[in-house]
Amino acid sequence: MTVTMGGALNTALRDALTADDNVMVFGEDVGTLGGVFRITDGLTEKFGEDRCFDTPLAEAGIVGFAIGMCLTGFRPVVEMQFDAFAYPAFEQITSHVAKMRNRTSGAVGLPMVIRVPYAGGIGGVEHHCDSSEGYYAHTPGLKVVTPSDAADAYSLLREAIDDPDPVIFMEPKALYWSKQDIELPCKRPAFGKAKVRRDGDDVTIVTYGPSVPTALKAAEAAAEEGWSVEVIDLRTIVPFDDETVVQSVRRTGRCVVVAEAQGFAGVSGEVAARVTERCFHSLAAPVARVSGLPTPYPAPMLEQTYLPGVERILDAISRLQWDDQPDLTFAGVGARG
Amino acid sequence: MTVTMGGALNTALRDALTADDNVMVFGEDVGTLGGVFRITDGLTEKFGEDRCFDTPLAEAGIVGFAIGMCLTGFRPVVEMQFDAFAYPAFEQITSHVAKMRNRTSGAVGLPMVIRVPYAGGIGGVEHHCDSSEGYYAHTPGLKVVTPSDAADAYSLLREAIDDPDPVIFMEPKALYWSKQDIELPCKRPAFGKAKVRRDGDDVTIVTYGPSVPTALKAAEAAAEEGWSVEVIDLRTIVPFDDETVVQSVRRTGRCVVVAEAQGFAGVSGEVAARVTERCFHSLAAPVARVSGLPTPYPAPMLEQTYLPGVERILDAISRLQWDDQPDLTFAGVGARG
Amino acid sequence: MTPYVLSLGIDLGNMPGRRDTGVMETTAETMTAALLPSPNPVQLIDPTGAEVEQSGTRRDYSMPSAARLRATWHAMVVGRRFDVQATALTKQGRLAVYPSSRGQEACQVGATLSIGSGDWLFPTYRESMALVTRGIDPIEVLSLLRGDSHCGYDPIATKTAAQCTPLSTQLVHAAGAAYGERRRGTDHVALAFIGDGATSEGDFHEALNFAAVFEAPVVFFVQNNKYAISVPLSKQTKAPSLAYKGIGYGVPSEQVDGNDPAAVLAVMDVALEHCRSGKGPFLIEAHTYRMDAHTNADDATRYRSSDEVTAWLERDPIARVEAWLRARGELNDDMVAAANAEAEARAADLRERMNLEPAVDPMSLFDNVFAQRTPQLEEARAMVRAELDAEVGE
Amino acid sequence: MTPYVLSLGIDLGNMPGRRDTGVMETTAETMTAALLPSPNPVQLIDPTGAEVEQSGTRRDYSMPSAARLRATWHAMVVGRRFDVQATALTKQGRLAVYPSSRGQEACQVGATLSIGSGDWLFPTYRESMALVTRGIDPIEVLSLLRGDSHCGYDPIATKTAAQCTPLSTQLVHAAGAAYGERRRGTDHVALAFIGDGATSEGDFHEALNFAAVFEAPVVFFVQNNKYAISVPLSKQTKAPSLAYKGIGYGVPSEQVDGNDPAAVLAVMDVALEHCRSGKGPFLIEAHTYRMDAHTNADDATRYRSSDEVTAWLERDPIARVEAWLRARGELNDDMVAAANAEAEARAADLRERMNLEPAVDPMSLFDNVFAQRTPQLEEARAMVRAELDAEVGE
Ligand SMILES: Cc1ncc(C[n+]2csc(CCOP(=O)(O)OP(=O)(O)O)c2C)c(N)n1
Ligand SMILES: Cc1ncc(C[n+]2csc(CCOP(=O)(O)OP(=O)(O)O)c2C)c(N)n1
Ligand SMILES: [Mg+2]
Ligand SMILES: [Mg+2]
Repeated sequence: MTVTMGGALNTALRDALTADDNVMVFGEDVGTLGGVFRITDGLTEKFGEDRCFDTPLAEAGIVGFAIGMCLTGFRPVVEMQFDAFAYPAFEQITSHVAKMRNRTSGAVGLPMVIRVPYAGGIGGVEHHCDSSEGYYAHTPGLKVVTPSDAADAYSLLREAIDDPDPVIFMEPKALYWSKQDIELPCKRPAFGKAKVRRDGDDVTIVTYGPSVPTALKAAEAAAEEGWSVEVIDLRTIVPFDDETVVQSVRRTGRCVVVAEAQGFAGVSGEVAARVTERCFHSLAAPVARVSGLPTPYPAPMLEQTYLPGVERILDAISRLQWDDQPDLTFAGVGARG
Repeated sequence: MTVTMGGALNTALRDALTADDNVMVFGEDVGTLGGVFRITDGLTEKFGEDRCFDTPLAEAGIVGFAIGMCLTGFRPVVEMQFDAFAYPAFEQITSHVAKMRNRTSGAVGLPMVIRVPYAGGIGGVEHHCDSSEGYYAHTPGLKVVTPSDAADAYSLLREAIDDPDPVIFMEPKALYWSKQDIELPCKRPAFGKAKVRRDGDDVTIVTYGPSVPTALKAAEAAAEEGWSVEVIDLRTIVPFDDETVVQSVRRTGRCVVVAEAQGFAGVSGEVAARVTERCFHSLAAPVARVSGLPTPYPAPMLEQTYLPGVERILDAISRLQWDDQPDLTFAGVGARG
Repeated sequence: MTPYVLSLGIDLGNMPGRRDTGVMETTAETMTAALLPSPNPVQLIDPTGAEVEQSGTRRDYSMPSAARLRATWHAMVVGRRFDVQATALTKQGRLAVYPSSRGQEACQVGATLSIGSGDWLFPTYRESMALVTRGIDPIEVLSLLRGDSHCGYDPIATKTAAQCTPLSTQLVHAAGAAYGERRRGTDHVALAFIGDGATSEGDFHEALNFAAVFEAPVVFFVQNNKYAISVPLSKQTKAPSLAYKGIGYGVPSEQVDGNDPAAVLAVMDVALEHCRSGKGPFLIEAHTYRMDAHTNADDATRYRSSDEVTAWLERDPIARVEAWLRARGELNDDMVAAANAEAEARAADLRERMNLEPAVDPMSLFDNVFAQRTPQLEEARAMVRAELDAEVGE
Repeated sequence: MTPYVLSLGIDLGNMPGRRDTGVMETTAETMTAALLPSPNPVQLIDPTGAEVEQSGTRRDYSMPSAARLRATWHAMVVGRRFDVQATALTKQGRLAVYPSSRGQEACQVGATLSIGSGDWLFPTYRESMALVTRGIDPIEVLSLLRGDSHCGYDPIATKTAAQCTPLSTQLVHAAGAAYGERRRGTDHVALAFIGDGATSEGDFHEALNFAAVFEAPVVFFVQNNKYAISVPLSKQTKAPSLAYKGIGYGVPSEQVDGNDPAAVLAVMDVALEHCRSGKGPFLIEAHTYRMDAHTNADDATRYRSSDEVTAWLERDPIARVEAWLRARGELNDDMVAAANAEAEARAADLRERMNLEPAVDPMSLFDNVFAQRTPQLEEARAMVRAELDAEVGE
């Protein structure tokens, strides 16, 4: 069956609503309209206004309300309409969602999911294209999950809804329409397990979410130039799968981290740092980073320059000191930002 | 003259209010009370309610109001009462403060300063001890500054107020009462210049803000064990001084990053990644990180276990493969989180 | 200020003859009269073009002059044509997206024409028509939606903030700018637009409170067009009407028929007079309707009936002023034809200019992050420069 | 629901005989009567202990029974003694910090005693006395402020949320929990406390709106103690009084003398009846006064006069009920002595138990971040384990 990522997410919500009466879906425009990306399409029709409903337009309200509902045993799945429109809920997320189990010594768990369509590549206007995963990944107490294909989208969302802890579920909006041939329901590896999307021997690309297809394309192109590139899709940023990443890099000896978010003090820096800590003596060159530029996300007509593309990844691979170059200088490759 | 960091900040505000009529100080309790940490003590008395005033209790309001005032030529210096209480202003900060110059193609600059007392070590209850610098450092368009002594506090705050761009001014609250013998006004190196706080040959500690005194103590202790440790205080996280850091690490060949914030996907990971990118072939061991634990900031009675202390730093130094150890394993040192 | 704030004061002594609750007591009448909106929306011209006799409003509103109404009518004709043209441009792929304000002309044009060039305007993504009315080049207005830049005009030179997408955040900026003007000693005000849905955001609350506390001269203008994308007002609030939110901040408020240009002008006049005389902000709720979908990308048939839309056609803001003006001999066929021709010419000009590809320089990415580029920006810039040079070389 | 929400409806046709503004028109009287607070704070017993004749309130409030008032008085005596003891414990270094609620006994005790054990309570940092009144062990109540854990009691078992520091955030949780109860089909309500200053936060706005829209049975109880740390109410808002914020959400509201326990009980009864009968939330503003500084760490002389504080001594909530009860023969010296003795005994018990060092296990740091530790947590845990073992080894 050919399924889009958006369709898989919709099916996951359907199946979760069917499986557990305590699951509730709400947010802005998720009811009658079915969400601006149609991820909740038809849910109100099928399950009624009680199970999938529109809320007033207030993100802190949505998240805080979900917290309260958890106290009475519900499992809310809320939608933030776009990445930057989750920021009004930042205090509720960092000070309560992330901390509730900890601050109540385990008495209050929050089995809730916050779905965030994120990142760019769809020609959206400002504030509609932020890669905000770094903020959440940096906050202890949040699980941060991001699928890159329909099967993972389904499986990870079901797992997120079943998880006893809050999950920030980051949906790469550029991949909503990406297709895959799968049967649903399906079950993929659990949280904390990365996936090797392509095998290779010379370089390991570590990536996630919206950058996975780009990385795979780059690997394809690199093959033509004689480099055998392994591509690892993290799937969950928190918890992080050190094992899969380290095993690969120790073997290949070279690593490029690819992420659309700006590089400074975010997930790509973390990956580079972790890999180096654990694979130092296996590395033939420093881990390179290919990330978004250290600027606000630009207007649509400039996004192709902004986004880490195949060329930029190939360029990073080519600089991995294949013939013993000296240290990179300031003007060289590496994390910008 | 013996000056505390808090006193130096107060003097900086006084001098800035005197130097430029467009400077305005406002926030919660900064007027009559002089701020809960007394950083604005006496300002209303001296400059009048027009120049330093209390606002309603609403952080998004404070930051957004400051943005509006910039449009009419003012230079607001606002106080967020504690780190976690800046989160309600997160949308205003990320979507407007950081982006305004960019989104208006340079037409609207925001010469404002957001002062944030941050980090722990003072026995504060929950939500009063967050290390939130990573969120801001990850956001393009914000300068992120954090002094570690009174002289820098004065000089950097004056520079922040004069800067044409928004500055997140992170004040390590545990150091408010730290003393220094200096004359004010004073001028220290500009934004983007780190300071070598202690010279050394064997290892470079890169640190900032609240962790600087701890790092210096660790360096002292390490000297007794025969390690000569250089300590670099970043002073400004954005812009970042690659040059000073790289010069030191290329010479010492070993590096420990010390920061109180939790390690995952934050500033300490960035420093480790940058250093490695630029000093790879000079490094005898992977860059080690000593950071806060991957947990919410704990209750006061547990904070000594949480905070990166002298012992933990010494331990990290001792593991820097002084006699050719193999790769660190998962259970070993490195960023926790 | 007005007497109602007295009830906040802390009473230190016992006044003889009244209860002691620690609160200065006052009467409900004083407060409600000063702050609550009229029980029903102010209307001066009804949908048929007939003048409405005034009764029961909390303040006096008077019919604007025929000349002013004609000018407003003219700008609405031009504005609507612009709006329809912009929607058409999305179909031709010349605009990434367009949020139409067709049906809201009385608000967009009426409110905007009421303020002066020294006053500030704080628009949302829906205020393209207001910006055109303000005299900003339509091509600059559409920059954001075409995708060549985040904002095509200079907000300082035009005293018009960049169109704002994060809902209700601009209201707080308006409060700050208006307070700044007050501190500069001018009598300039800020006109801040917001939609019905966005009143649910916390920033709406904080903006009204800050403006009230700092007596900032802001007119908060809520265009209640009944929907926030697909969400109808009945799911947004249980308030009697949105104008009832003002009293909670001590802000006088009014509700107005947002499809009646005369009423919009009249209420704006009262609001501006209030603001300019140093009495702080004013809240207006204009009842109107979004005739088109949320944007061209939206499918409104999913959540509302065409009957509902059709009913609002009869409350057209242009038609009713036109009828009123014609009935008084203030408008004739020639004038209508001339206005239509002008609107058409402007639309044609816009169409033509929008057909040219805008010049966007990738290297501009690195400008205006800060006033001066940091070393990190220089580094990234050098990389992109090299990439572009390599492309050219290929 | 009540008729005032009708004005929100979109009128699809023209009703004969009335103006067409696209809005269902209604009368001001209906709305204001249903939603606005009484013009003056409800008071049943005045500071001297005399009964107050009722007039002009928007709803009927009746004097609670003597037995109930005596129980309330008793809990207030115990509560105040607890509060004074807690302040003393800060001086002995046994508590890191303590925000006293001395002077606010009628609110803390009166509101808390009004709800049942099936109802939810959402306290802030200032509600220690309310939590003790609710029956939570004082030592568990003080955990947060002693510094051994973020919350000493089990919020699920006690149906009492953890004391909340980020201001006004707890109100939204209360709305969600109350809605959850409604969905479960119970008639349990949520009582959510908040201070005057915190009403300025955006979350206050969002909470009231969500509760109203989802008809969540929440009593929002504002303790207007006149200060937010040092900031007086006059700098916080220009509203006639905070209770006037309710109408903007369609939430019926009341203001009450927060130092009159009888009035607090009476208004709570009306609010609870409203909530339990499925009509949605209710907003109460209680005018009271914080007799002590913000916390022991605060210096209140910097921002208020001792005259002001002294004046409020005369409005003591305990004294006035005591006078009322004594005048009616419902209280005598023996009963007062017994209550004082009990309060004293409880304080002594608390003092004693607080002198023991609490056991805090550093290894607990890694528990309860998630239900199960991640590999990253295990790694950090192993490090700390090794450190602790090394210390022991030394
Ligand atoms: C903070 C925030 N949340 C969500 C959105 C997404 N969004 C854009 S427009 C809109 C509806 C706004 O409705 P309303 O305020 O009534 O204005 P209208 O579009 O009707 O003019 C939404 C939800 C946003 N832009 N900002
Ligand atoms: C979001 C947030 N901002 C700031 C603070 C710091 N703070 C703690 S208590 C307080 C004053 C609160 O005043 P009020 O709401 O009147 O309650 P009261 O303390 O008088 O009971 C402030 C500003 C906070 N806790 N949370
Ligand atoms: Mg709308
Ligand atoms: Mg207070």
